[in-house]
Amino acid sequence: MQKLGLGQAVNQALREEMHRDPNVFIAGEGVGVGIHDNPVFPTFGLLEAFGPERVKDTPVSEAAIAGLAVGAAEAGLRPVIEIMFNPFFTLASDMIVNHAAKLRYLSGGKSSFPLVVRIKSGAGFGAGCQHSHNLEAWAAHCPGLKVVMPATSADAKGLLKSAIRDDNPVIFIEHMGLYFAEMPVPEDDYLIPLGKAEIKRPGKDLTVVTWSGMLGVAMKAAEKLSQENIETEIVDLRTLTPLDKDTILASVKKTGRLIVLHEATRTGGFGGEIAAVVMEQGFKYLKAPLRRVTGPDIPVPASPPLEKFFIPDEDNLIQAAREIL
Amino acid sequence: MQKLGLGQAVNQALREEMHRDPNVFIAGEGVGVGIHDNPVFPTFGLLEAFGPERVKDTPVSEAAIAGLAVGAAEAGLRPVIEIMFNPFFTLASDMIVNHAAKLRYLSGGKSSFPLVVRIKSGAGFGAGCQHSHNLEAWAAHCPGLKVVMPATSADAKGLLKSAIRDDNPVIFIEHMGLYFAEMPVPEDDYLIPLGKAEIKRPGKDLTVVTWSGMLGVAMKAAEKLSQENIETEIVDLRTLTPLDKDTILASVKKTGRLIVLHEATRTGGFGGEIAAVVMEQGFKYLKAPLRRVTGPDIPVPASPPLEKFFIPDEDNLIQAAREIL
Amino acid sequence: MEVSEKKKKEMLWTMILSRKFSDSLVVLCKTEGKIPGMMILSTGQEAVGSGVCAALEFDDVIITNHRSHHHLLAKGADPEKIMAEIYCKQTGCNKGKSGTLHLAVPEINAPCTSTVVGGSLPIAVGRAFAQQYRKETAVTVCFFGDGAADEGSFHEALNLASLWQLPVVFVCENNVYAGAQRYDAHTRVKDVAERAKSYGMPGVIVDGNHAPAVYAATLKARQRALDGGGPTLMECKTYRLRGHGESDPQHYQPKDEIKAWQGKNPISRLGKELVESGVITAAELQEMESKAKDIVAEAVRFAEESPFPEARDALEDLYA
Amino acid sequence: MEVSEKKKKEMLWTMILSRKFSDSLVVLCKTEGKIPGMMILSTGQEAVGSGVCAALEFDDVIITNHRSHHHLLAKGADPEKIMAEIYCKQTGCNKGKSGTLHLAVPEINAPCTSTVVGGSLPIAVGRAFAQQYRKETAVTVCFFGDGAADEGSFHEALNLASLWQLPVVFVCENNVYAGAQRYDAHTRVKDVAERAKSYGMPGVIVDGNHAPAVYAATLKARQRALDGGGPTLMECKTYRLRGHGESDPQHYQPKDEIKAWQGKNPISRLGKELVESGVITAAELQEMESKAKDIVAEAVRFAEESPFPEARDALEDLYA
Ligand SMILES: Cc1ncc(C[n+]2csc(CCOP(=O)(O)OP(=O)(O)O)c2C)c(N)n1
Ligand SMILES: Cc1ncc(C[n+]2csc(CCOP(=O)(O)OP(=O)(O)O)c2C)c(N)n1
Ligand SMILES: [Mg+2]
Ligand SMILES: [Mg+2]
Repeated sequence: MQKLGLGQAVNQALREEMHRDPNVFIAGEGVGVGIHDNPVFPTFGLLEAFGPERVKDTPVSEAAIAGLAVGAAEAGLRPVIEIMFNPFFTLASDMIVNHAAKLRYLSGGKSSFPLVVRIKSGAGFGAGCQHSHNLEAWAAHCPGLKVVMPATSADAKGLLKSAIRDDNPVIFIEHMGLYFAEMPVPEDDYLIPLGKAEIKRPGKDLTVVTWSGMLGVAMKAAEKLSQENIETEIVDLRTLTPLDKDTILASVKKTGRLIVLHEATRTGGFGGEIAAVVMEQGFKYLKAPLRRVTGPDIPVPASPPLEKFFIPDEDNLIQAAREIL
Repeated sequence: MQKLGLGQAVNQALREEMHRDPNVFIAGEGVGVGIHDNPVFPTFGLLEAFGPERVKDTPVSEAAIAGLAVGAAEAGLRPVIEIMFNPFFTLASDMIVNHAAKLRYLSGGKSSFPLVVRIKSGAGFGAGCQHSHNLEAWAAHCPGLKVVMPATSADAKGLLKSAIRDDNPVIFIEHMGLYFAEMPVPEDDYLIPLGKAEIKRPGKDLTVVTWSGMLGVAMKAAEKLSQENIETEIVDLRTLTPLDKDTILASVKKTGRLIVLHEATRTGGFGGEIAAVVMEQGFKYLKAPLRRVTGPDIPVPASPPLEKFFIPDEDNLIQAAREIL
Repeated sequence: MEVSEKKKKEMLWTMILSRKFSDSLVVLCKTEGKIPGMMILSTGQEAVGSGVCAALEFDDVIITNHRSHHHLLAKGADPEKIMAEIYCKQTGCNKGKSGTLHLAVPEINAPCTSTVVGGSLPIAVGRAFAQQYRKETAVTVCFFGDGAADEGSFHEALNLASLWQLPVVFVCENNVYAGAQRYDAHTRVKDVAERAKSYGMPGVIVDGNHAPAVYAATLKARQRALDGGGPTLMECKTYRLRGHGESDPQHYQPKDEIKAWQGKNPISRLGKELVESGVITAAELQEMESKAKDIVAEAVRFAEESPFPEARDALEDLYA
Repeated sequence: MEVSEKKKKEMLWTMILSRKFSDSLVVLCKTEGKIPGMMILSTGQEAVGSGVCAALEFDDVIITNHRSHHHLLAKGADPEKIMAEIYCKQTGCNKGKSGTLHLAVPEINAPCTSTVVGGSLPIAVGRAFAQQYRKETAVTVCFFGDGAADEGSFHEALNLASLWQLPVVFVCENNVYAGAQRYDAHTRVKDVAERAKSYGMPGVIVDGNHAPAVYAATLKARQRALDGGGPTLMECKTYRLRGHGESDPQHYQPKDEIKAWQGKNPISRLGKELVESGVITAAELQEMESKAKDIVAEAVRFAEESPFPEARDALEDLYA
């Protein structure tokens, strides 16, 4: 099977969908001619392949980019826009939250807004907190949106293709750390349904629910724990909303122990939602307290030792596991 | 004791603080001359009392209003700005989240940003989802901010005065439904520390954690449950961040049963955070599953029966209580 | 430009209908329990909706704002459906989800209303982009107020629309107030139209109380857009005769100012013109008035007799 | 305007220092493991930072953006402290919290940098408001790029600053590119300065590669602000000689364009002028260069020898 970084998998999904459906177009800052002339990035080569009518470089105007998507989607096009870094979601958030997410409801179901907002996200680049700020919990708190966060290149391809074909606004968050890791990706017209988590590793002693860049951390920790005969089941959410409660609950039923792992800061993070769902619907399965392993409640600092401290790692996860085993 | 609506209590706090400290000024859309010439609203009469130098009516420019506060606060002034309705927080969110909340950290602790963002919030006005959308969970997920949501007029006065004197950016969310309910308010220089919850009703059978407009619903339900000898303890958070975990945990330790009640939509709401904290630190106290009583995962609809369906009421709370008792 | 008699009559009619509609709401919204929410009316600004929409074809799209009734009625919205929506009834054009503030009428190509000030502009850019992308013979009109022209979204939208030469007409209804703030208390630019230069697009100032003038300017801007000449910023100078909303006592609006603008009433002005020039008779004018009254009364009856939606309908219509 | 010899020498000096600073970073940032994050340099644009800051007093405030090094050095930032911050060291001006992108140097009245494009503008409005509120004899300068002039925040900030006649000077560094996008690919307005009219404020176009011209224009704008005349929009025409950041291969920048602008190097231009007019000797110029080199080398040494912050220091400095 071909091996691709997550950005390349996104690129392939975009290419395939643009070939399939002339209503799909992409827009954003540098999605055509960008400052990186590098095939690891998601929109590489699309301008050459599809021309300037369908690959729209925009001014630095996040509200207009998002509004472009809202209006064009209402007309039946399928825009895929890019927000360069997650903190700039703020600037597009009125259009996305008050408009893309609400206008169908406000129309009484008459109009649809089939658009995708791709967001580059994640800490680990030394760029600091105005470039690194994981805000998936914001989008996941907005009815009307779907929120997708792939952790592998294959998932990225399959989920993005589904997102583009979905008739609702989908927030598709890419962890940039995954652009540089080559992973197998199916070559065909590969689709993964939105709203389905995947058990990325089966286990009986402990459930770790995670998503996006943290899957790798979970896998490494699980490997280590396995050497002590502790078998970790890893649930990769893939889609935050709609949330696949069944898969989470089935796993907790099996293991009785739950850790939620995410890179975003702890307080108010989406880990709380997982906790609440399990406490509501899986209380009787639980044998031990919950642990959340997350970024601390600080902005992402620039300095390498500080940033490393910010990002949850295997040791943090293993320590949390020991506390509840 | 004087009886005031929550807006009037806010008004009194603003007046007192503006008298006390010449660095305090207010700015926003219609905070001077507004479309309501009505003393129940928070900024009524302040222009007449303090003049146009300190009561600044602004254009409809939420980003500029928030930036005004950030820059002025850095200089040592104490701005209190108003966001007219909670959904428009989106338009100010870059300035608040990427700047007010982060710039002190980015300066290595050299600068401070003592500002208050007052936000009018809450459903119940038939205005629909572009005016009613409770987004406190967004602010509570942002390190660097404090989030205050008073449920009584007295708390509003005491907390706003503390917020204005706090050296950090504080998001102060007012439920407009409380503007019209007269409640006793201390006449003196009344201060309530940020970060302290209050037991608004003691009980031994069940803990309800709530805040803002939902306190009234909790109190009414508790009254009814009490007639069946079920004694509900009501924890009014008052401040979402920093969160008063001790008060929550002490209550759950006593009752063993927890309901979180908030008006915001369920998924990703701040109820998840309470669930996670209790599951992490109070697991052994719990005798029953959690219940969340919240707005459903939809935008706030305009039509009265639909909006009523959206807003949690006593019956929803009582039903949830019965499920876990 | 010579405006045809037919068009003039059409505009007079939609203005009259719109005014009757507003007038009835003035009373109804004060009747306890009838209509929930804020009531924002366009009394005095009817020439803008009527003049603009008279210049549009059915396929042309309008994106409107919180003060939308006159736009929608002029574009051809069914008075019963929108009245029922204003009443938040199940039979309303949006099944009660929207209420008066966010009326969405896709069936007449008025697919959304944004009550976020400035929200209509970026969406209009996207809608016009779709027209360009598909090479449609149609334009998008975006309505917004003078206050909205101070929002960042105005700036971003106009820049992008001009950059890509999108077929959009930005119609700023300068009614002298944004909420309680007079125009000159929210900006120092004398005319909003001046801002067009910042984006390399034409800016035109139009007498917003004269429907034929609005019509002519729109026709020109529309043709320019269809010819690939890109967007136009049209500033229609008009006046908000009532408060921002019906609960606004207008304490900040000088009484003589209101009075002066009442004298420039766009409806009596065009009505008089058409009667004096013999296009219609005084009797015909009266007939139009009474017909509009009947239509509005019928719409009110329809709305009042319609049921509210069921509570659990709230859960419908969110996801496709 | 006659610019004093002292000022000219001062500007030449801060430009030379700034260029040496950038030049060393060009190399250092490519040395594995030395400097984390993106490296964004102002090579070629030094006349803007130097010319503007030469016109300012210590109490005047600057708010800058992602391309900040030349602004900060010209305003008087300690090269060691900012170099150490660029290295993300504990001794950096922000203890490693900021890194190269958000340098905050309140001790020289450069209290914050926003790397959110357009973010500097509303904050500058607030800072200038404080100066007006306190009746200070000081102004705020806001630096931003041509790309930032398309953000909504630009529009809102300029409108508010003009409305309240705040003492702020908006300095747009038009370096022909916003990321990989040429100026004429992101807007249709010929000059950013033209946009000033939208807010009723003066807009001036300045040769951004000639420090004395920038200085003179700033002095005038500053005086106007101090006199209560409100803000000015100054567009400095310059050019980004290097890529957006150091990892940008500049594949989209025509080679001959770069070459042509290299010929307009603001440093050699002013250096030559001063030598030719006898203000300094060629030897003095050389001395300035080598002194700057030494200062930068010393700053690099300081940064390299400084320790990183401790991991748990990450938890400090968030709340007051
Ligand atoms: C983003 C945003 N801010 C504030 C408001 C509250 N608001 C509603 S209408 C209005 C005034 C708008 O003035 P203008 O654009 O001139 O339109 P007009 O009401 O005069 O038709 C304001 C401030 C809003 N709806 N949206
Ligand atoms: C809001 C926002 N959008 C996008 C970016 C990514 N970005 C960083 S610099 C830049 C280009 C800015 O161009 P300009 O304002 O001309 O400044 P220059 O880099 O040329 O100095 C972009 C798009 C950002 N930092 N902030
Ligand atoms: Mg107006
Ligand atoms: Mg530039």
